Order: sequence, then structure tokens, then C-alpha cells
Amino acid sequence: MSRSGEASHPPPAIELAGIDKSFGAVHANRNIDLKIGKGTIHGIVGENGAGKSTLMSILYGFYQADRGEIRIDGARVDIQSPDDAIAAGIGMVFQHFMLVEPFTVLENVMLGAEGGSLLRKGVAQARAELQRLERSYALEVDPDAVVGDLPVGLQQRIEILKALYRGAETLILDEPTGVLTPAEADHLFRILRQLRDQGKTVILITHKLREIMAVTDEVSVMRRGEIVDTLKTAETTPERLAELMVGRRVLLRVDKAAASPGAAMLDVRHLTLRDGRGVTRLDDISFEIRAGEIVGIAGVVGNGQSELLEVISGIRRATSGTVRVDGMPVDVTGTTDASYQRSIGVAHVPEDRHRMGLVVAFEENENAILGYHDDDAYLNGPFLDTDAVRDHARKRMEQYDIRPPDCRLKTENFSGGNQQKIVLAREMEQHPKVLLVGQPTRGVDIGAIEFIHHQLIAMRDAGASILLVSVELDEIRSLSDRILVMCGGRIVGERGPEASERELGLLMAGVGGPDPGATAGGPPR
Amino acid sequence: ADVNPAVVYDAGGKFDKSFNEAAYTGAERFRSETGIEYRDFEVQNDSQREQALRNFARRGHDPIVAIGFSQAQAVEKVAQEYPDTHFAIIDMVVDLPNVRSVVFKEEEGSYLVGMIAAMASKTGKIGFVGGMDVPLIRKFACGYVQGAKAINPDIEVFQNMTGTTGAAWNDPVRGGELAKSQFDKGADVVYQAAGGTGLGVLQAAADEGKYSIGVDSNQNHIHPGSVLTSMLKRVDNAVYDAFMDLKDDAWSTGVEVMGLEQDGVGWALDEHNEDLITDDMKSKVDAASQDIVSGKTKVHDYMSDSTCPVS
Amino acid sequence: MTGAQVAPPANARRRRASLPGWIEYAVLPLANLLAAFLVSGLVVLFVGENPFEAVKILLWGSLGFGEGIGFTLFYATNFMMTGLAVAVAFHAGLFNIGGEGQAYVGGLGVGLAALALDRYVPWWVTFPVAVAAAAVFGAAWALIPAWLQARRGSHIVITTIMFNFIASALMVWLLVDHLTPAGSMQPETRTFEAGAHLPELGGLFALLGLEIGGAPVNITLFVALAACVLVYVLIWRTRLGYEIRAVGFNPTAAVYAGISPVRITIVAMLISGALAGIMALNPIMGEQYRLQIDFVAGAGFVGIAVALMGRAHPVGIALASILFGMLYQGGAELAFEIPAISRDMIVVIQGLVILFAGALENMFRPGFIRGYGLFTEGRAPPAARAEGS
Amino acid sequence: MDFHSVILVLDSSVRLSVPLILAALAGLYSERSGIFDIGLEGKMLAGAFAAGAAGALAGSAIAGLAAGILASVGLALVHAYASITQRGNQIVSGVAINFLAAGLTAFLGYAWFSRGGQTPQLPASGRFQSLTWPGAEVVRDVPVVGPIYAELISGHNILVYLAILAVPFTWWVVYRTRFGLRLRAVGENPAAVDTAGISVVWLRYRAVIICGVFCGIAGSYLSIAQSAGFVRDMTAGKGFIALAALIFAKWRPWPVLGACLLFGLLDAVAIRLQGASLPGIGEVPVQFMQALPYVLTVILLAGFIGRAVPPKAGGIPYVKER
Ligand SMILES: Nc1ncnc2c1ncn2[C@@H]1O[C@H](COP(=O)(O)OP(=O)(O)OP(=O)(O)O)[C@@H](O)[C@H]1O
Ligand SMILES: Nc1ncnc2c1ncn2[C@@H]1O[C@H](COP(=O)(O)OP(=O)(O)OP(=O)(O)O)[C@@H](O)[C@H]1O
Ligand SMILES: [Mg+2]
Ligand SMILES: [Mg+2]
Repeated sequence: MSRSGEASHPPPAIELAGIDKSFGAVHANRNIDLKIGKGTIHGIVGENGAGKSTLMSILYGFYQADRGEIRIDGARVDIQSPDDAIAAGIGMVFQHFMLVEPFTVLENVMLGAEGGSLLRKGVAQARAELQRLERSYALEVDPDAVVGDLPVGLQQRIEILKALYRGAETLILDEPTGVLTPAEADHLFRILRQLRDQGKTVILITHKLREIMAVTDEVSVMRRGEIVDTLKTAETTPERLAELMVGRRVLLRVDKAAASPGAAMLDVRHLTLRDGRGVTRLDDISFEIRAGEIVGIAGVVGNGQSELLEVISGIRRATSGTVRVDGMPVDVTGTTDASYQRSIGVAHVPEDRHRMGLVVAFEENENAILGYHDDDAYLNGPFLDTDAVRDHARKRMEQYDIRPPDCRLKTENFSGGNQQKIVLAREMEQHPKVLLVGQPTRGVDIGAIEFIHHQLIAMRDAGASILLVSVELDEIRSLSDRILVMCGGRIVGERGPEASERELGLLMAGVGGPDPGATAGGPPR
Repeated sequence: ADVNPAVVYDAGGKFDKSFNEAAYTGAERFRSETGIEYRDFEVQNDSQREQALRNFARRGHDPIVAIGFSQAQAVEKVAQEYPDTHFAIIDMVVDLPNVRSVVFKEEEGSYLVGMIAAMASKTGKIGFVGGMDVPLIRKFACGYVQGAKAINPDIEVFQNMTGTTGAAWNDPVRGGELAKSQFDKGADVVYQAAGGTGLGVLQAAADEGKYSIGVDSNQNHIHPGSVLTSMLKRVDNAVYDAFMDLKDDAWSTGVEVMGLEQDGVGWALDEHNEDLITDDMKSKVDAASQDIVSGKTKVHDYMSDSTCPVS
Repeated sequence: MTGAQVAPPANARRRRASLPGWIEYAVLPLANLLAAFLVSGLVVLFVGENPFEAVKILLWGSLGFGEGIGFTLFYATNFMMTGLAVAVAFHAGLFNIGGEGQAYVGGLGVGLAALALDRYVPWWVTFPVAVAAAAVFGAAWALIPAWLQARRGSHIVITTIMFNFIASALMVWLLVDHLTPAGSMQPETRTFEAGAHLPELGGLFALLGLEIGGAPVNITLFVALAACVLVYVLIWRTRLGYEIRAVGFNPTAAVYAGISPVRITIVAMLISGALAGIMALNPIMGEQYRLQIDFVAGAGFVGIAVALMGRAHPVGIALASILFGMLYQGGAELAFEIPAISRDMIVVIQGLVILFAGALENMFRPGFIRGYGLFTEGRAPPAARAEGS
Repeated sequence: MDFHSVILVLDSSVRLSVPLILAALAGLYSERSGIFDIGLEGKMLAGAFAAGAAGALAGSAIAGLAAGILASVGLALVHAYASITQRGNQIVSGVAINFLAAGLTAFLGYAWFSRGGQTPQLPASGRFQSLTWPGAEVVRDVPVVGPIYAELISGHNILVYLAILAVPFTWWVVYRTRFGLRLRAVGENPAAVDTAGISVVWLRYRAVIICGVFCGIAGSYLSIAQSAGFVRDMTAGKGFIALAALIFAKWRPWPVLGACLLFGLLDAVAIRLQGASLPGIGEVPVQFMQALPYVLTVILLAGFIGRAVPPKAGGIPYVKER
């Protein structure tokens, strides 16, 4: 897509040339060249960890590139800090919002653009300007509301307002829809189109191909720190993009035999959870999983999936409801904890291995028994039987091909995929009756994904009950025997694995058609 | 005899303008008169006392004078380890064959300055600020009150102690606050026996335009015109004598009591306060001195029975 | 518990993998120490004295003769106990600044045990009772901050600081109003009888041909050494230690693993407080034979420096506490020999060690990583870099 | 107690709470920016020493104050370098600074002046003298208003008034200026400040330097206004009481004033209460009064009287690239 020869074209709004960036051992961006035309919506897709956020953070001056240069409207600019980027007309909405929660909307918008060393004058100006922006883009929000109290959708709006308030000509959005319902996402896209039509440039990062196809004019694909191609959206297909993303043809379906479910292993009834602030996180959840069955939970992040896993695994106490494991009642509202749940055969692969599943500062062998460290096999009275622990770890490393095969290595020194395998090996090898799995393939490369998927199917075929939570609808659809959809802490529907992405998406947004299985009370069947 | 004297000051340091400085003055006098050098050491915390004494003894210093009652335990221990070395301790009795214990009749000196305070007071209210609340300091207070009552039986005496730990010797802010609170209650003369804390008392008196009375060393010069007089405790003589006695082979052990009679306590009159002390005051105080020395006036010693007949 | 999770091990682990152990645990601490001493030397120069002379006296005073060695070990005993106390809390992700107060209150236990028994039983009966009492009192003083941290999320750094002051007020009140015999000039208990005098190690050192004179080093030294071993075993060889470290590194993962951070926080602080409390044995029953005001004399804070220098490992702590013992003993000699240098110099050094080994621990690391990288360039990459799946 | 004694106790409370107010406000700037500071005590001590030494040597209160501020800011910069630039542990750095200050002040004081760590008594010119307000003597005998004006309002030194004025000033800075907005923001979410194009490092450095200035004034007050010279360990835990007051006030300027006055009052009462017994309670040990601020703070921290939530980013070094 070299257009350099055609002199008649205006220079691109943004041009990145030879950008290179490493974080210690991780080479996040490799020699990146990218041109983004003025008044276009430019998508950037790529797997987790491909380097998308890093690249945009460099453009925004948040990180400094090790090499390379940035040109804006044809002129080279030196972007040392976000300040420079803002001055150059770039605004960015980060993947993790950059808001000061105890501040009001107005204060957040003003921060860094106060218009003088005293606040009084700036406040009046900002209020007026906010009203104007609200009117022109239908970005309604109460300027005096405290940001921490607002729902994420509104918080994102504030981020956009922040950028526009600073006069951004180019707006970068990093995975803006991860936290939005499809309807909210559609509203966002309308705003983006409107911005483009007013001559602004938009860069949209996502790894959801549907969104790319729906809203962008051009799309660049990143893989392992490189831009592998830039295409006109109209001239490509999701399949082509997916192939570029992972570097080979992808088989999104997993080969598996039909399930032959046995007796109910996990039986959840009327499970309700209210958090410390009194917000209902789980609302009367009922379902069951039978032996030899994988049940997938689909839903937008933050609709209660995490809490569901945490309650069933004993990490969090439910407010009311009952859970039976293999027919035995468990006191999920009182005495149970993670270690009791394990003892009755509930294993848990948590969604976030760094935060929860591993103590990364431990040696690998210590993590290989995390949660099972009170098992007699590893103990000698109050003492740890280190030999037994290490033997056990070595065996698992071999079995799961965890590399490097050194069980005394600190866990933080293993790559993401291998860390995930450490967790999976630990939990699966207990041969649990019930396996709770959250985001099993997040940040894991394609080879490992296949391995993990096969392991899960094998466990199912061996008679385990598996509850699978994933943001990847493809993963849910290809692994699950049944799919439950969660929205707002409730189960809003049940579908078979053949349900279309559109159908599930509508349910996830809470706008699905009436579903007999989802009526409150009875378990879906 | 050959002497190689050493002195261990108490916390507060040798230039504390008070107790330790008196000891320093005595040692300096010995040096300038005899030309014999001495060594000294300022302890900064409790664990150092014993070590310092032992260090001097090990290095062959003799005699070794320890200043202050808090050194008693250390002297007791080290004197036993070095029975051939001569030790002296100020303000405390250590009963060992090689230790001389020098104690003062602070009540007598305090009695005299109590009289002066009562005579100088226009309000009929005077004050006392002590350092750490120990019997020794109550002894000062008791003598002071007795003297004041001898002049004016109706006089009101406010008494405060700065604290109950060693920190009370070194808290001029608190000393100043205590003095201020006494001034606020109407006192116009305050006597301090509080080491470093006392400097705060003297300062407060100077700031408020009231009178103060110094202690141990002559402190009249610190705020001329405000310091009415100072109760002298001749620690300098005690140190000088200890050095000298050994040099002249006149060393004696046992308890040495230094009262008015032995010129061990007294009151200071110099160019800084001569305008404050009238002839009448001076003659009354001198008369009382004589009465005490002759035994006609008995000043009660608080430490003899832990009570004070007046308050 | 976010507030309390700022303990040094969490910091230290950031880029640890990039350096081999011998640099990480030996060269780097030495570099930090060297920096602290260099700055201290400048301070000595600043008051017009010769730093080399000062170092000579310091070394001679602490190691040059029997009594010096005895004193060095006596002080080291204190610091070993308080250092271990700080370290155990570190491993649980807690910063226990309250060692000073816990040792102080531990001393109350020692004092009461001694006062109750010294006239009736020999020392070896009083001794275990006093150890137990010290541990219980010290642990009790750590309990409230621990409970507040665990249950109510109160920042343990702040609460332990507050508890140091409360301990001090409490002990002064008890000593002045209740424990001091009438007529005494000093707020301190009566001197104990032989039944509460711990045996000094003079005889033992004499066997080795060392005359330690009046140095009060006593059998508490063995208690401290035993505590080093026990803490090592506890932290790295027991299930409880595993749980403590898990909570210290990652409380969320600990909950996931069925470990209760509440329980571990409390247990770790109790152990920490008990270790600090036992320190009181050394000065009270080994040196002064009475309970005095402020007998801890900052040893609780020295424990922080010792634990940081010793990287929260018992071996490191033993070495660091001997170093600080040398500083304290040598510093006393130094103050004696060079009047212009007061003992406060060691407080300055202590501050600098905490600064360089603790707060600035990352200052030299990048340099060492770069240097080590240059040195190993071209060789096979270390195992840590092996490619993953 | 009659009215006059009440006034006098309050007067004393004001004098005693001044160093607390200054130090707590110092802590407010630093901690609001996300840099925890348990080194208030050390900076105050260094300030007190430098002020006492310079005041004695130069015979000028202004020179003393300048030296006090300089010394305190010096230590503040050490803290800033360790915790901002080197991203070290802020608690450890604070502990180190307390040790450094305790050691250096005693060491230098001892080496220079040989008075057991004290500085020489200051001449009148080396101290801040109390200012008598116009008409104070005239109205003194007017009932109620008279003593309030003559004792409580008039007759303090300039640093007392400075400390009291520093409270509304701080409120204004924190809530009404751009710097204040950014200060509050950086203590809650430094990344938000960073992405808004503001330098987190420079912002925090400024906050910590201001903290140093205030601590320096607090220390100077102790040695060259409240008393006439420096004494070893002069702060005697006031820095920690100030920290307690800051927490008690939940990091807000006006409540800081209230908490400091309360703690000052406790101290003033403790000084006067020796041996006095309270009706119904009996004799209150002085130590109890001394421990009360700490006990109250612990109770507050326990959440039994309100909840003290520190700035969210406090104590955590801001790390952009791992
Ligand atoms: N601040 C950082 N310090 C160190 N490494 C980082 C940092 N930020 C990102 N990385 C690493 O750089 C690589 C690229 O990360 P980046 O966040 O740019 O990916 P991404 O494409 O945005 O992924 P995702 O879809 O998960 O957001 C990853 O290996 C990541 O772990
Ligand atoms: N903190 C670290 N210290 C040392 N080495 C590290 C560190 N983090 C990662 N590495 C090494 O860098 C390499 C790349 O890490 P990264 O997480 O990017 O792997 P990856 O290519 O994404 O692998 P996977 O697909 O398994 O996730 C790994 O082999 C790992 O051992
Ligand atoms: Mg990203
Ligand atoms: Mg990876």
C-alpha cells in the first residue's frame, strides 16, 4: 500500500516510521511503519499481546520508542510526553480508563487543561464547552457527577469528552468495546462516524473482527509486535483478517465427539450475591452441570461471571442460595472456603493467572501445589516435604510440556502460555469432579490454545463437569455442550452450541427474545 | 601521688550551664592549677555509663569521678571490677571501699533562695519547676518552700515536675510551658531545678518579665536582670577535691556531705543580679545562713523521711 | 490490604531474575553498604576528623580485643531478634515498625517473671518462663495492630508506630507508679537476685582463649541463633511458612489457594511480636538485672535496618546484626577515643544503611544488570530466557 | 476551672499545636500527592537543629528560619529522590530519614557545640519574639472579650500566625488552584495525570518540597520561637502526632487544624494536670494524656469513628514501564 509516489495525495494525518520498542526481554513493537489517512477510521487488530496498546501509547507519548519517528500531517514531530501529543492534536482513550474516581466529571475533563493557575475561570469555560460538545455529539453526561459512581459506559464517554475538550484532531480508542454491551458499542460507533465526518481521524484498536468490519475504513493487522498488513476494510473479509492475525489458517471449530452427560455433578440453585456496597452481583442464578458436560457462560465482562466462579470455588461468600457438588450440599453462604471446595473435588482455573492463579515470585514447584499444599502427599507433619513437591512438579512439567523444564525457576520467568499451563496442569491433574475454568486461553498463543482445548475435551470425556467462562464467543461456541448467557448478574438465556454470534450477542446485551429457560426460578433445561 | 584523673558527665553534656558544667569547671580548675591533664566523657545514653567508667579504669585512669545519681549502678559494678582504682560519685551513695560518695544538702541552699524568692515576690505567689520527679528534686522543692515560708508563712508555692523519665531533664519547651502556667496563676518568681529543661524556665521568665532562680551553676548571667539569683551546688569543689585529694595522698572514701557549712551549697550574688538583691534581703539571707550553720535553724531534708513538712 | 503490601520483598522481586544469586544477595548488599559508609565517611570529614582513623578505631573497638568482641555479640543478640521479627512480618507482606514497642512490652513479661521467681528458683527455671513471658507479652502487643490490619484494613505501619508510643507511655506509667521501689531515684525495678541472672559466656570464650572481661554477652545469644534456624525452617520448610510467603507475595492468590490472609496476618504478626519480645531477655536478665525505662534503646528500629540488609533471610540477618553489633560497640569506642565523634554517628550510619539498602535498593541494580549483561554477552543465555511454548 | 484558666489553657494549646499544624499540613501536601511520609519527625528535627544552630551563629531569626527550611527541604529531596525517582519504598525511606535526622542533629550538635547535643542559647535577635496586638493591654480587663483578645489572639510570635493562616491557604491551594487539582489527582491516579500531559515526577517533587518547607518552619518554631535553642531530640514524637492528626483529619486542611488543636489541648492539659484529679475519674496519669492522641488515631484507623481512607495511589511508586 505504498502511496508515496502519488504526490497529489495530501500527507497522511499520522505516519509512523520504523517504530521499535522493547520492555526488557519483551520486544513489543518491531520496526513499525504505518500511515493513517486524514478523516478516516483506522482499525488495528491483533491478538492479545501483539503490541497494539504499546504502539498507540508511543504515538500518544506515554511510552518513548527506542527507535523510529512520528510525522503528523507530513511534518516530523517529537513526542516526548502526552503533553506533546495533546499539543499535536492527538487524544487517546486508554484500555484502562485514566480517570480520577473521586473527582467530578468536570474536574476530570479539566485536569491538565485548566486554563490558568486558578480554577475558577477554567471551571466556567469547561462547563460551557462541555455543553457544546454534548450538543454536537450527543455525549450526554452530568458535569457534576462523581466519576467513580458512574457506569463504565459513561466513564468512557468522559474519556472521549476529555480528548475532544483538548481539541483532539486524532482520537485513539484502545479496545473501547470490551466493557460495552453491543447496543452501547453501536452508539459509540455512531459517534465515531460522526467525528470522522467532521474531518477528525479515528484509530480504533480491537480484536473483535465484527467491529472492524462494521466501522473502519482501513485496517492494520499486528502480530507479535509487527504490522503484517494494512488493508481497505471494504476489500477484505473477517476470515482473511483472522488468518493474518494468527499467522496461519485458523480452524475455529474443535473436533469433539457428542457429549454423553451423566448425573448432575454441580447443582446451583437461587444463588444470589450482594457486594459490600449492596449492589446485586449475582441475581438468583440456577443451573446444573452433569458429569461429562461442558457448560459455557457467555457475557460481556463484568456481568457476574467472575463472581459466579468465585462463589462456586469458595473464594467469595454468597448472600443466599445453595450449591450441591455430586449431590452433597455445600455451605456457600457460610463456612466453605477455597480449600474445602478443593477437598470435595472442585478445581478452579482462575481468569487472571497473575493476580490469582499463581504467586509469580514462587518457584515453579511451589506454584504446582498452590491450593493443594495442605495435601498429605506434600507434608511431613507441619513441614513441607520438598522432595515430594519437586518430584510432583517435574512430572507435571513433562506431562504438559512446560518449558523450560526447570521446577526451581521462578514462575515470573516463564512465558504467559507456560504459566497458564502450570495452572492448568495443577488443577486438571487433581481429576476434579467439577472444573471451573475462566478465560483459559487469554494471552496464550495458538499452539497452546489447541493443546488447552484438547485437554478440556479430554477431561469432559473422562466424566468431569466443566464450567467455562470466556470472553471469546468462538471459544465458548466451539467447546461448550450448552451455553448460558449472563447479563446484569442473571442468567438470561440458554442456547445450544450452534447458536449464532448475533443471537448470543443480543442476549448478552439483555435484549434477547423471551426464553423459556430463563424465567426466574426453575433451572434451565 | 601520680594521678591520671577522669570525669564522666551525665547526659546534658559538659556545657549544660548547670550541673555538669559545674563539674567541668572544677576539673578545669584542677588542670590550670596543677598542669595535670584529665580526660572526660559525656554519656548520651544509659548503656554508655558503665562502658565509659570501665574504659577509663582499664586505661589506668585514677581517680574517676562520676557525675549524677544515675551513674550509681554503673559505679557500683565497675568499682568492684577495679578495686584498686578510686571512684567518686556525686549525688548518690555507693557503699564500697574504693568509692567516695559526695552528697549535697540542697535543701539548705534551696532554703536560702526560697527566702529570696519570697522577699522578691510582690504577688505572694512563687513557683518551682523540677526536672524528673525523683526524691532528690523534691528535696530541692522542700527546702525552697521552707525558706519561703520562713519569710511569708502565707505564701503560695506552685510546684511542678517536668516528667518522670530522664527526658524530663532535657525538655525546655515543657519547662517553659510549666513556668508560663505558674506565671499565669500569679507567680512572679520561679525556681528551677531541672537541668536543660531549666533553660526553658529561665527563658520564659525573661520573656514574661518575671524573675527566675537558677540552679547548680551560677546562671545569673544567662538573663541578667531576670535571673534573681542561683542556688549554687559546688559540684566543682567536689570534683576538684577528689582530684586534689588523691594527688595529695589525702583520699578518703565514704560519704561526704556538703552543706552550707562546708561551702557545698550557697547562692550567687554577682554583677548581673546585684541590682535585684536589696541590702535587706542580703542581710536576712546571711543571717539565716549563719543560723543553719550553727544549727539554730533546722532545714528538713525530704530524703530523710520522704515527706515535707510544708508545701 | 493494599496499604500494607509495600514491604520490601515485593519491591525486591521486580527484576531479581536478571541477576545471579551471588550478585543479588552478596555483591548488591555490599555495594549498598559501601555507599552508606562512604557517605558516613563524608560526614566524619565534615566535622574535621579522619574517616580512616575512625574506621580503624571502629574495627579495633569491636573486634580488636576480647571485651570488644563480647560487647559486639551482646548487641548483635538484640539486633538478631528484632531483625528476625521484622523479617517474619516482611515475608507476610507486612511492615512491622512496632518492634521497639513489642520488645518494650516483652520486657514487662521478662521483668514480671524475674521479679516473681528470682528469689526462689535457679536461673534455669526462670529462664524458660521469662522467654515464654517475653514472647507472650511481645505477641500480645502486636496482636491489636495485626487484628486491625487483618480485619479492618488499618495501615499496620501507622498503627505499629502509634503502638510504640502507647507502649512507651504504658511502661513509664507502670514503672513509675507501680514497679519502682519507693525512694528510688530511677524508674526501674529492684535489681534481680541470682535466680534471674542469665549465665554470661565468659567461661565459654575463655575455653577459646578469649578474655571478654565485663562484656555482658550471655546465653540469649544462643536463643537468638536458635531463633535464626527456627525462622529459616518456619519460612522455607513448613506449611505455615509457605502460606505466609504466599500471602506476602500475593494475597489474592492466597485466598484462591484457600489460605486466609486474615489468619496469616495475625499469626505472622504474633510470631514477629514474640521474636521482638524475646529480645528483652538480653538486656534485662543478661545485663542490667532489672527492668528500666527505655531499655530497648532503639534496637527495635535497628531491626529494620538489619532485616533490610539481610534481605529478610536468617543468614543475612545474623551477619547484618553482627555488623550492627560492631557498629554499636566500635561506635562506643570511637566516641571514647575521638571526642568530636559522638555515638550518634552510628545512628547516622544506620539511617544511611536503611536508605541505601532499603529505599534506594534499586539504585545500583540497573548498573549491575548492565555490567553483568556486558560480562556474559555472547555466552549461552541463562535458563531464565529459554523460549517458551 | 474558671474562665481565665480556660483561656490560659487554650492559649497554651495554641502554642503547642503550632508545630503539629505545620507538620500535618506538610504531610498533607506530600500524601495528597501519593507520597507517604513518615519522615515528618526527622525533617522537623533537622529544621529545628539547623534553625537553632544558624540562629545562634548568625544571631538572626530570619537566618535561622532560612536554615531550618533549607535543612528540611534537603531531607525532603532525599525522600523525593528515593521514592519518586528511584521508586523505592516510601515507608523505608521515611524511616531512614528519621534516623538520619536524629543522628546528624545530635552528631553535629555535639561536635560543634559540645553541650550534649544542644545549641547555644539564642540571643533575643535570634528568636521570633511575640507580637502584642494593638490595644491588647487596654482591653485586657474587659470581661470575656478582653482575655480572649489579649491572651489568646495577641501575644504570639509570627510563626504562630503563619501556621494558622497556612490552613486556609492550604485549603485554597488544594481546592481552588490548578496545582491543587493536579495534586489531588496525582495522589488518586497518577496515570490519569500522566496521560493528561502533566509530569507526575515534577508534580510530586513539588509536593514533597512544599512538605519540606512546612516541616522546616515547624522545626524552626520549636527551636527559635517556642524556645531559645535546639535540644537533642527536640521533636520528641511531634512528627508522629502530626501524622496522626493528618490521618485523623482524613487528609483535609480544616480538620487538620481541628485535630492539631485537639492534640495540642491534650498536651496543654497534660502539662497542667499533673497530680490533679478529675471529678469522678480520680487521678489521671500524665502518661494517659500523652498516649491519648495515638489511641484516638488507632481507634479512628480501626474505623470505629468514621473511616480514614488515604489517597488511593499513596505509598505505591508510579511505574509506567515494567
Ligand atoms: N509497561 C509494560 N512493561 C513491560 N512490558 C509491557 C508493558 N506493556 C506491555 N508490555 C508487554 O508488551 C507486549 C505488548 O503488549 P501490548 O499491551 O501492547 O499488547 P496488546 O496488543 O495491546 O494486547 P491486548 O490485546 O492484550 O491489549 C506484551 O508482551 C506485554 O506483556
Ligand atoms: N520478567 C522477566 N524476566 C526474565 N525473563 C522474562 C520475563 N518475562 C518474560 N521473560 C521471558 O521472555 C520470553 C518472552 O515472554 P512472553 O511472555 O512475551 O512470551 P510469549 O512469546 O508471549 O510466549 P507465550 O506464547 O507462551 O505467552 C519468555 O521466554 C520469558 O521466559
Ligand atoms: Mg492492549
Ligand atoms: Mg505471551
